[in-house]
Amino acid sequence: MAQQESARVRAEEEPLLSVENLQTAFFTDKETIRAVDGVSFDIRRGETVGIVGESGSGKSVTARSIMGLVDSPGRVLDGSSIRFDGEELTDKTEEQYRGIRGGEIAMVFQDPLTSLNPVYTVGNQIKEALRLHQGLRGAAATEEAIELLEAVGIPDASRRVTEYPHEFSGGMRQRAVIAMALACDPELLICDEPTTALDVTIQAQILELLDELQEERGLAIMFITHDMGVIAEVSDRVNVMYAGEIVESAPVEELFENPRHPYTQGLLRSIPGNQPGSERLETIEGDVPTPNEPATYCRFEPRCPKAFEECTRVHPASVEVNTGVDAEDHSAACLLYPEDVSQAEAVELHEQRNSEREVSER
Amino acid sequence: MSIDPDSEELSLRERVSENPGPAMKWFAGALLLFALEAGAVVNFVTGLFGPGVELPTLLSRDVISNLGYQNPDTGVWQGTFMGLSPAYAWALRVLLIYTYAAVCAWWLWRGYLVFREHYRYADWTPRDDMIDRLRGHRWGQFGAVIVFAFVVMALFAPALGPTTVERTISNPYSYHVEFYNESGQLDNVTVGQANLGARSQGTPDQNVGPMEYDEFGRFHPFGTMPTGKDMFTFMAAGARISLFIGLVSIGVSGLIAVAFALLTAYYKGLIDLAVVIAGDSIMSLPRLLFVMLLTVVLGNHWIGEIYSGGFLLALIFAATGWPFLWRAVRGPAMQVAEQEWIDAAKSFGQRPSVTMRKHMAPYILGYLLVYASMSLGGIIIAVAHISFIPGVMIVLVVTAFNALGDGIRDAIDPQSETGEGEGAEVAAAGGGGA
Amino acid sequence: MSRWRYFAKRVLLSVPVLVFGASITFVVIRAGPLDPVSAILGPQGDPQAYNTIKRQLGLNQPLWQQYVDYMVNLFTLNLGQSWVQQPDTSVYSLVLTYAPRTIWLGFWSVLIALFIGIPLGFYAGLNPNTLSDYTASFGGIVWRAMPNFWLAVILMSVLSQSEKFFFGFDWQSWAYATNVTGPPPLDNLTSFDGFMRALKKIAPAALVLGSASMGNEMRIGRTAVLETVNSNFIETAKAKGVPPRSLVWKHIFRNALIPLVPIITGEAFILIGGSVLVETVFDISGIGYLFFQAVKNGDMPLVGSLMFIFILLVVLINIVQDFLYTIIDPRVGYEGGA
Amino acid sequence: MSEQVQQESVSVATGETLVEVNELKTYYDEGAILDSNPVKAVDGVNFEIKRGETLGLVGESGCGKTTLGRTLIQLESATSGEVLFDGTDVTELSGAELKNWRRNSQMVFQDPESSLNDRMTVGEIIREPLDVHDWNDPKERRARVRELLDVVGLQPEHYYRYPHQFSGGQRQRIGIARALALEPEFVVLDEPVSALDVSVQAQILNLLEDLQDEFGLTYLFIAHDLSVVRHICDRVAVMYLGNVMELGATEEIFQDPKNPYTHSLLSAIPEPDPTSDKERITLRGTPPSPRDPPKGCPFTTRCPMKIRPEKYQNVDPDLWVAIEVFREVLRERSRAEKTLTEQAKELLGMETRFSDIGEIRRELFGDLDVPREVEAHLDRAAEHVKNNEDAEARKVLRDEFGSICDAENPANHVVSDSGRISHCHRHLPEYTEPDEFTPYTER
Repeated sequence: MAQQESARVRAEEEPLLSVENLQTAFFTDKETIRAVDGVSFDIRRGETVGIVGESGSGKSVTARSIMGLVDSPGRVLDGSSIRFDGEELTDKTEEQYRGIRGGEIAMVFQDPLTSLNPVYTVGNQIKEALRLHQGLRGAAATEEAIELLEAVGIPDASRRVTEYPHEFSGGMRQRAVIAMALACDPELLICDEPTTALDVTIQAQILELLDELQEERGLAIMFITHDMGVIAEVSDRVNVMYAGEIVESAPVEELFENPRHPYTQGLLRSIPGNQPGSERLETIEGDVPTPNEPATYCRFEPRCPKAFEECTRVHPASVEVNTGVDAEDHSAACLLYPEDVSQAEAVELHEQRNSEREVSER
Repeated sequence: MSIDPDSEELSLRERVSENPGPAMKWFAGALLLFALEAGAVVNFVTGLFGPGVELPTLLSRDVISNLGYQNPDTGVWQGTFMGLSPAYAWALRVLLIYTYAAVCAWWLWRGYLVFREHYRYADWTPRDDMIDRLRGHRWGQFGAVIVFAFVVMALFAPALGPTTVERTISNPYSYHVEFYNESGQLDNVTVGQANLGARSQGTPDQNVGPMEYDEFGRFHPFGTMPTGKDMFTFMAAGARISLFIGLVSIGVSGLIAVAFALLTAYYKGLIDLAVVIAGDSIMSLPRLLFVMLLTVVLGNHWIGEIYSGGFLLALIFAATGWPFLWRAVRGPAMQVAEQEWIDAAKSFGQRPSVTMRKHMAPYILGYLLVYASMSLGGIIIAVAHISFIPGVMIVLVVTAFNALGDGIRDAIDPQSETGEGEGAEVAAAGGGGA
Repeated sequence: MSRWRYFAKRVLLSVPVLVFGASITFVVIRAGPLDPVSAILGPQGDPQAYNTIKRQLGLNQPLWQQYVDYMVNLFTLNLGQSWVQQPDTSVYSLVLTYAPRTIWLGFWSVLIALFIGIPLGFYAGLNPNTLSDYTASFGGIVWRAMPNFWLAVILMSVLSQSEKFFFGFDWQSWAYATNVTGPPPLDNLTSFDGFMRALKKIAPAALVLGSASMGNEMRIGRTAVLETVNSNFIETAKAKGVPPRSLVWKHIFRNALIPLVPIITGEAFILIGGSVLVETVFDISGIGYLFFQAVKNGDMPLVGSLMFIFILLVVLINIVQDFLYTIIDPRVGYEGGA
Repeated sequence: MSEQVQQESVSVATGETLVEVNELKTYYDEGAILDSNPVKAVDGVNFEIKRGETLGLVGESGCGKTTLGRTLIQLESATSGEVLFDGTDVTELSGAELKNWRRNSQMVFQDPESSLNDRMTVGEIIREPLDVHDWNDPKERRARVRELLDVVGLQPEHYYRYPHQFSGGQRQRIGIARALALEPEFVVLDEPVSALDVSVQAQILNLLEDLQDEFGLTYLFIAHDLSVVRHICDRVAVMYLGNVMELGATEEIFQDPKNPYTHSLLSAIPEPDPTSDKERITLRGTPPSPRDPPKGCPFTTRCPMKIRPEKYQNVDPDLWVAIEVFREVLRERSRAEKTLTEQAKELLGMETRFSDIGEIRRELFGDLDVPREVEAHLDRAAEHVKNNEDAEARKVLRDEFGSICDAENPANHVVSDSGRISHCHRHLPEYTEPDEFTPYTER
């Protein structure tokens, strides 16, 4: 994960996945929950992009929107754009989408116990993916499935391939799910909290495995987690989500060294053991709100220690924050920025950006 | 109810005495409503142990009588309430009874609202949400309305029928009917004879259909049976018996089921195994055949005398039915027993009996209500095999009990059946004609 | 614990159930006021003959000894002879005469329930909140609410005058001439004609008997499908691009079948009890009818033995149920040793 | 809430022992009808907790830490051993004595969703322990509940609210208030923050520290999140498979772990610092089943520093790993469920997927240069496997490649001046100390 190198590559290459103003809302009788509200980010080949946030911040819905797996009453709203390898995914029919799912974008879910069908053997489920996207059947498929299991570090694979998911331990199960995701040699792997349900030593195994696989196969990985430690370890670039929006985005070292958004700052400071010398933990008072109306204000304002009057009135747009070398790569959605102008000017800039965005959406 | 945070918690009685107004108003209304029917209650209670004590009751058949005869020349009815025709007199009585029942139900609801507004500290409880969900549940409401109508029919059976069971079914030859015969004379025959003349054979010349009079000037809202007895009276009496049997048997078996469910979920291990074996053994007896066997075997026992064997039947159903209910609530009971709040109660030394009653039972009772409602339908069917009620009504009532059960389940546990709710609601509203 | 050890445990558990069930039956028929001697003698038997017969039947022995004899006989499958119903006929031969009709009836009613109820339920579950779902769900509820005997009477009267209701279609003469009522001809099942004839004869009764189970299976099937559709592994399958058809047939179907197993087998023993009414209405002298008569006549050994056979059947069905579980659901008996 | 909280330290232990645990064992499923192989959740544990201190109990899921916590407050009954509370063995208590003792020790549960009965008001929930022990009169109880609400940072008007109306963090506060109602001396905190988001977690941890200072509480803090433990605990016990592997002062352990397991566990925690380049030991495989723990040291199947027999000291590390994996595979196979047909085939001496040993040998040893001596033993083991004699195969391998780690459960060695103990054979004088030993995988 050499950061300098990846930064250079970023500048040159077209992104593999480009998400632009993604909005996904759930329509219930009582309210409309804007689970993902105007999210934009890119993922380049061979890169790991982390998405971090607390529960309810919209991380998983973002992943499902990219996979085209948002079920009723949820819907990806018009004006959202997801471009994968130059193709627009939001226009695809269900059938066209199916060729991409599993074939070019694969996904690993949080809970390895429930994400495998309990009544079929692990081998059967891997072979299903092989048949769907590579047309492999019979002995050839079995052979390939065994090789995949070996590739994800499951010993005695030729026996394991005939076993049922419940006969696997948690870590092994997650390896099997990863093997299934890799079956069709995808270009992008979306990992939705793949290690949250696992113990640390097993988590370490899985992270190591993903790292190896990425290197071997040149995978792009979108890694969703709420654990700052994990994100620091795996990602090249980090997007911080809060209440359906990306509030800060930066290369990983830059973000941890120099967090600019008050939420990111609070998040990092509230990790126990991260502030040597201070006995009491810093906290963010209050709870994460449910985004159920269009944002005309800053959603973090009620919990923000740096909030000022305009925060309740102006929705912050994502702006570059000036921090030396990687300046062009670090952005945050906060009225405090840009720092080099006065606060009033900064607020004005945000207002202007919002109205521009509204115009372009029309 | 707004409260001063420092005020002390009072018992309900103290809260009422502190602010007696609303409670007293409600209570006065309740007393008034009860007074209207006090005579019937006394009659029923005493009737369980012998001939019932007769007290004047407002909504009784004596006050609004539909028995009389029509003068063929003038067309005037004699003997009926205010000279109305028997059909209207009967309809008036039915209307009054149902109005009365509806008012009572509404008054109870009012009582709950009064309590909520004036005497409850919490401004929100989980129960409020349940009630809200039930109020938005069309399918459940359809069930509730039919069940309500059925229960009222059973409760007021003697007053609702155009005639009485005693007159037309039990002792038809001890009672007389007066009517003007073909020659225009006032004639007098026994009810039994009249019944013979009012038989429904399904042929146009020998049939008394719904909403028709027979030739003795008697009105039959649902027509007569092939024996000539009044169908409606018969049905209302059947409703009463089957509801009685159903409630008693479900009550008893529900009690057994809950007790066992709590014990087995709390203690697990050997007790659970023992109850499983006992329950499986009873379930392995073919139920209907076993009920028949028991009915025959115990038929002459003194217990068979109570409520003309109805009580016995109820007990038999309870004895053979509890394992089914127990099976149904065992799962939820086991689930509740796994909750950490049970451990918390153990950890500060709460007695097992209190833990079961306070922390487990409320969760099971909801489910019990659901299954009880549904199996009540089953018992009504089973009793109908053995005694009597016509088919269409059973289908309607059983469907309604199921609908009510669905409604309660969705109310207590909105996640229980994914995607149910709306679907069935619309279907029922359309198909059920509610 | 392996699946098969779990299965063995279940089988073992059925032994006390059998013992306990038989004991309850004994208590009910022997300790109650049932009096077979009077039934044999008729109302005017003299006390002398009464006592003789009582001794002959072994009814003067202490109750515990009667109990031991009874249990030993049952468990050695020595089912004895009828006393009253058809004196001196062995229970075996009575069962052999009456049971096949009931089995034929039960078999078809289970099939009807299975092949109509489950597909309908699955269909409704896969298309939730559509018009067809509402129709099927509501139909299922109402269908389940219909009392068997009432349905039987209606069906019987409709079919016996079918030409009036179905524009001249006459059920009784259609394909094979049959009456609506009466026992099915089971003596010639191996030939196609004989088979069809027996099938047509039993069809109305089987339809009635299967009705309640059909409604149940439909509703449970619908719920099971809905629950499976919402589980994580379905999402995983979608994420790997599984098309809807194999999603349904491979991933949903088998999982949704698991909660249906106890329902299906559960229906089977409701049929055992329910058959007596249908048998009465359609005049099929089956085993339910035999039991009913035996109870009325106080025929102790026949009642006891029939009851034991029923219990045995139910226990067997339970074992079959556990066997099916063990087959369909690989997780059975597994407690996560790792 | 409590302004007078002293900032000087987490808490100061008095040096007086409050809880002492001796050779404690808690097994499940004993005497089950067909299964006499119990889960050895806690398998011989010794430690003591000083008055006023926070002892952390860490370990991966299934290591027995929660069972241990529950046994300490008598929610589970111990199979053997003793739990001395102020000198009284509480495993022997029953009836009124037990109930009376329960006032002294309370528990805060993991899941704020499930630990509060949601049909009761917050007031009733917190009051229940007071009611059970007939604490003063009802009026004072209500006042006490309001006071407790205040102590844990909630409002008095929350008394008549229901748990539904609160967020996860607030619910956990209610659970803490309930635990404190009877003024216990000892509180078992069973993963109190693991279900909470980071920002809320910090609030609860601060609260717990404040309460300890205010009321002089003694905590047993159970957690799997090591950074939380490092923050809040004075001493830490690291558990693995029912055993305490290492026990000592928190900072000592975190800075300089002595036990190989602690070492691996700590190195596995991802640090929220992308620039850190700490070396990581990734453990192989998963912990064995607590129904069937290994015969020697509990950690032997995964230990990266396992002692080798003298003659194999210098074997190629990859080959050694392959041998260990091979043993693990055989071990795993003996646990796997065999179908009826497979059992039948075995009886008839036919091939099954279990007897296919060639594949796995190719997989493991295919690319390696296997010395003839090793090869010979592998051949012998493979022969046994082919004949469906798994136990023999395992014995052959254990005899040849095993060491003291496979044979004996290690003693608890005192490894520092502060009295830290570690459960590892490497502390014996004849072996290299774990912290001086470079794991085979790192060579």
